[in-house]
Amino acid sequence: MMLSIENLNAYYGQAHVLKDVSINVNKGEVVVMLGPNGHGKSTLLKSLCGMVDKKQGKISYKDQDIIKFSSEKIVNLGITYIAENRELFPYMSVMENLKLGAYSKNARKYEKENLEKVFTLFPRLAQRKKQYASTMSGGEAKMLAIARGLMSNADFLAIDEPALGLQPNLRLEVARIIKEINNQGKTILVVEQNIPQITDLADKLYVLEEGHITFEGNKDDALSNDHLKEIFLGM
Amino acid sequence: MQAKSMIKILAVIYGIIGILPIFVSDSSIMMRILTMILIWSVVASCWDLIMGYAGIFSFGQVAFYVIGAYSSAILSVSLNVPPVVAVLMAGIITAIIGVLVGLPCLKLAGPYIALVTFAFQLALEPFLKGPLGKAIGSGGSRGIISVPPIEIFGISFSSSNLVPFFYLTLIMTLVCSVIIVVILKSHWGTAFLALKDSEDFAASLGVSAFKYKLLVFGVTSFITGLFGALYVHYVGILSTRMLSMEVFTVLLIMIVVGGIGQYPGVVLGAVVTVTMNELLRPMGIYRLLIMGGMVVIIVLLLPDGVTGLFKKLSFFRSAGKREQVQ
Amino acid sequence: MLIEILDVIISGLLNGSVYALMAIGLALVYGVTKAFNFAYGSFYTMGGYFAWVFLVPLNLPGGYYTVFLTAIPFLFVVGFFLEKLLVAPLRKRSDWQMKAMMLTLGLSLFLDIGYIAMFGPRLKSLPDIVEGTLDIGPLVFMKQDLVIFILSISGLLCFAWILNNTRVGMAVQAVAQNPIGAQIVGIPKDRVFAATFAISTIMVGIGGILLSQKNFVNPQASTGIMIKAWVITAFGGMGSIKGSLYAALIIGMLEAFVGYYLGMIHIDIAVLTLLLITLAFRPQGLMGRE
Amino acid sequence: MKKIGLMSLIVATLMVMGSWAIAADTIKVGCAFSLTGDYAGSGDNYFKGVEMAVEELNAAGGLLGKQLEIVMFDNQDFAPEVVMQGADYLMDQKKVAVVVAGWAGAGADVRAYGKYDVPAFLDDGSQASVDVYKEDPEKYRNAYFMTPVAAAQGSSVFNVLQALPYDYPNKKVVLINTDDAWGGEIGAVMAKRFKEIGWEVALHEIVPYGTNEWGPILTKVRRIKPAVIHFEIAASQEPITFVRQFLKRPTNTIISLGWSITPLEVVGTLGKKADGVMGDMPAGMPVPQAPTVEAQAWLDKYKKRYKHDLGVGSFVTYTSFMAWAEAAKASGDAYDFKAVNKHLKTVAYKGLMGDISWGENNTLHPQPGAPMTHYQVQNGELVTLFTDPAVTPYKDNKFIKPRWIK
Repeated sequence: MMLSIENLNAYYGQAHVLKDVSINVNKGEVVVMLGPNGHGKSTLLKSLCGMVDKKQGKISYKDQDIIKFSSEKIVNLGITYIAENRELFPYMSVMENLKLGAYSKNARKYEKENLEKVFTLFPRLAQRKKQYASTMSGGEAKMLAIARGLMSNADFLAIDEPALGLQPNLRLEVARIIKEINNQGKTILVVEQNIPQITDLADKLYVLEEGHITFEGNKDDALSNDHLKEIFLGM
Repeated sequence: MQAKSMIKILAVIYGIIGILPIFVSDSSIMMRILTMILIWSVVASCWDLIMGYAGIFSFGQVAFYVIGAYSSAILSVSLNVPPVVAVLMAGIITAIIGVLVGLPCLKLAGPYIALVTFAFQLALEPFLKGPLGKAIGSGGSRGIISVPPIEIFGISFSSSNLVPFFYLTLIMTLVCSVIIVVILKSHWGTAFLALKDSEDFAASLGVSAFKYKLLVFGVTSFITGLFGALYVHYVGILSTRMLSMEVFTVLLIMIVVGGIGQYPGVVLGAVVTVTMNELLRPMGIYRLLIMGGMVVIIVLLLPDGVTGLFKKLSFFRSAGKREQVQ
Repeated sequence: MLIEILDVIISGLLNGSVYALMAIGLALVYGVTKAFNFAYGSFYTMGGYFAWVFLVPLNLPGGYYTVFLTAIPFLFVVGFFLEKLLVAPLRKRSDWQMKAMMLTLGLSLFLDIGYIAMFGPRLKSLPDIVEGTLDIGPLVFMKQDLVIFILSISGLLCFAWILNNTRVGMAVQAVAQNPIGAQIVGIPKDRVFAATFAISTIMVGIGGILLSQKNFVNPQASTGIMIKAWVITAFGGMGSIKGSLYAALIIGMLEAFVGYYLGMIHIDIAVLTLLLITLAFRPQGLMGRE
Repeated sequence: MKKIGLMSLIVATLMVMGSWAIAADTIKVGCAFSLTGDYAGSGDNYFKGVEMAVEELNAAGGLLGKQLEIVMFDNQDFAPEVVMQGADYLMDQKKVAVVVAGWAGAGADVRAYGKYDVPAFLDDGSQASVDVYKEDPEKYRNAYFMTPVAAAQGSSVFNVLQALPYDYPNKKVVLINTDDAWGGEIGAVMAKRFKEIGWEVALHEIVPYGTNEWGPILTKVRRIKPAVIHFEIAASQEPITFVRQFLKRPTNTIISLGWSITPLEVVGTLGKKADGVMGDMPAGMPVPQAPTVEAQAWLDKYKKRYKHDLGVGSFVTYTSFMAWAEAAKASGDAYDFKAVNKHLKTVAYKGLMGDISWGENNTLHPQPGAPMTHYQVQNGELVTLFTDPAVTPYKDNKFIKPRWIK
């Protein structure tokens, strides 16, 4: 098992956001996290990536407990967070953003080949190397965010709402890319509920409500659960 | 904090200060300290209202204090306006200037407000010393060295008869403190808190950030100017050195000690700071050394100043009680 | 006549170059850590006293070489740990910017008076870094000024180069532009904060050494320097390195010309009027970003 | 209510402070000098004078059988408010018997100390101060200026510049002074005097304190090529930077630094570089050779005690303090201020160099006991060329033509 989170509790200030959350992700899987907004999905990903200070529990990745690790250490271990609102470097070019994506030690060695990979995956970015991130359209920025994540040479990607606020055609693009990445052997934990195509990829689904995991299972189980069916899968 | 408990605490503090003269009226140094405590407590409170509640990152407070002082001094010296009137006019002038300063900068993000207001304070000294200042009667770098005392019904309130002046100040202090409490507890107060949490949220409540900030800026400038004026008629002497960094720092120390956004903590802060300042005087330059170190330590260990400390204590107390109950 | 104008321009340039060195450190700290460092000027004085202790009482061999070689690491350590110990702990709070401002203000008071307590109130003068003057036709330069000019400009250039061409420099910029983004790509944010604080301490400290050997080590200097640097950064745009560089040169020139044509007494008011007008129309300063 | 507890604690502390006030088996001596800030240098000079006097008296068994105890107050940079605090602190809270406040801010000091009867020696006879004094000489009778009025000072400098054995290449003068009372008045009177004898005041520049970049002014100076520059800034770094930058490309000009020559740093820092620079001290002591045996003895003692040349301000504070001590002795009680003031006003004190007495408006007009002293820097130390009253050459010291004058 690649990642297993056990009884994770996380807090924002006073608010107790995650309550005894436990999930498992196996190598090469795509795991989709569902749930209403503001119920802790992003917090889960952030705590996994060492970006939440107040938390207890156990996060074991490749058999070591990383809950106390700093974010840079975690990135170096090969877990990368791709933020819902991109978090790019607005006054840097696409190229610089990508280069910084490969900041962590284990990524540096592979910077060149990862660049090639990324550009084949996102030909659009290859054409816009010199452009400032702040001047890009929402879609392109999203692509850049994902691309920057890939530059970190991570084998575990935690992707937060990749299709949020994109037009339908771009959403399909995102789905395609995620599939592609997964085929390249990356393990993916993604928070996304607007794209059936992604849910289709899912080896496993979790539902997070009010900080609790309220459902765990594959797509068929989910479909057989009417409650989920209508709310999250929109079918 | 509830309005009631605010009033209660203020009543206690000012009550004690108010009766002290009965014991110490013969020692003028004591009277002076008490008077300065009152003046600073109000000026600091205004700053706390701006920074701590309205969340305006303003560095202009000292400037407004000095503007009040100069307006009143110039009015009463060059234009022979009776001081009582001059003081009020000074308040109004300061309020107007406050609003004028507020207009451009209150739309800005925090640090930028700091920039503009601080730049304003910096510009004030060369202005008052320069030809323009001299033209309006600032006396240039020599300052104004004979400002007449306030006189009401033939009683003159000046540094030569301290007790009356003290009570005059006390009355004004009480009035202004009430105003401040009212502001804090009025619709405005809640609006400020909303603004502090998040401007968007406040906007969604239909609170116009700008309008309220401008209002509070105006009111605090008025009060500050009023006390600046009061002070200048008290010392009878005035120069641009009043704009020194030390005044700025000491005011800030009061807020730090009292706890920012913890009204009426800042009043307590003023009491403690002024007293310490006097107690440490015999130590010469080490006084400021200690003050400086104190700020660093308090900010690090007591982010909410003495008020925070009290809260903690009372929390533990009540916690203790609860245990006993069980 | 022409010569005089040249003279004025030169003294403008000389001032400007030094101001740049002063201001850019402050701009950097604000840009990256978003912290208002009121104690900035006190590190200027610290530099001066550091040099004085080495050159006068200890009178170490190697003169200014030793001083610079030792001052840089010394100032780095001082800056780094001050950030770690005093500023970093505040960051958890929502109103930490205000707290940081208050804390550094207290710190500056502490340091400045500390200098007086340690070294006494009198000015200390340092040996000249170079003696004599250099005549180019009708123009005369103090070699001192030239050294200061060259050192501060080259210092700035190498700083700019580091910022734009090294991994560390990019990391610093990344944190400045988007701390969370930086965290995502695995940049050790907190260490960068401390490092920038340290770098700025070095810049202002070295500036302190350079200027103190021309003028004096003066325990009172810090407020003036803080305000000057602060005015320049505000004018150039908080956190904008380029902006501060231009601002420094503009203000240096302005001072020289106002001093020459209107008289020294009008310099301050001129500078501050310029600042206020600029801020009124462009609150983010010349090149600042909203 | 915890707060009540703390409040009463504060009250208690306040009370304690009040009670400190009276505690006298020593005679308290108030020193209100600038210990921090730009004028700290002059403050140091003044203080050493008082310190020596006190040590001397205490060694001789004190004054009226009581030891003297110095109480310090930091006048910082003479913000009127601060000066006011100082007066109240020393005279009201500390109950000192005398205050020596060096240079203490144009008029504010007279007001502050005038509220009390404690004799106060102030080193600032600027017209501003004297005007305040004149408002109510009775009330302010306890304020003694340790200088003549600025105007007298300025004229004296002018006379000396005219008396120099040196032919000026032209009749152009440049005046540089600060925008405070003292500097302003000196500048004004010298401008007047020079115009009277048909000189041209080619440049009269007013500069703020803290000016260290003289480029713009020197550029003008180099065009004007004046015969004289008089520079009156009562602090130490401005004159040093000015001289340094002037010497970078000097013109054939006599440099007169006025009072600014007196802070030790100036000659100390410039050393031989400053040779030829002129300057003056109101109520100073001629150096290196003192005029009288006593004075010479005192001078040697001073140098031995402090291991540096005479900080010129020290002499006047020493003398004034001794004058007070004698007055106190004469009146039998240091705290009988009426008597002490009366004595000070009426009976001259025999100082190291002769009688001194406070004249019109309590200023220390030029007199043999406290002459206005005019120096030139020679071999990196101050050498007295003239003393005023009656601008008279001092001993056989000769004016040396500055080396930069071709």
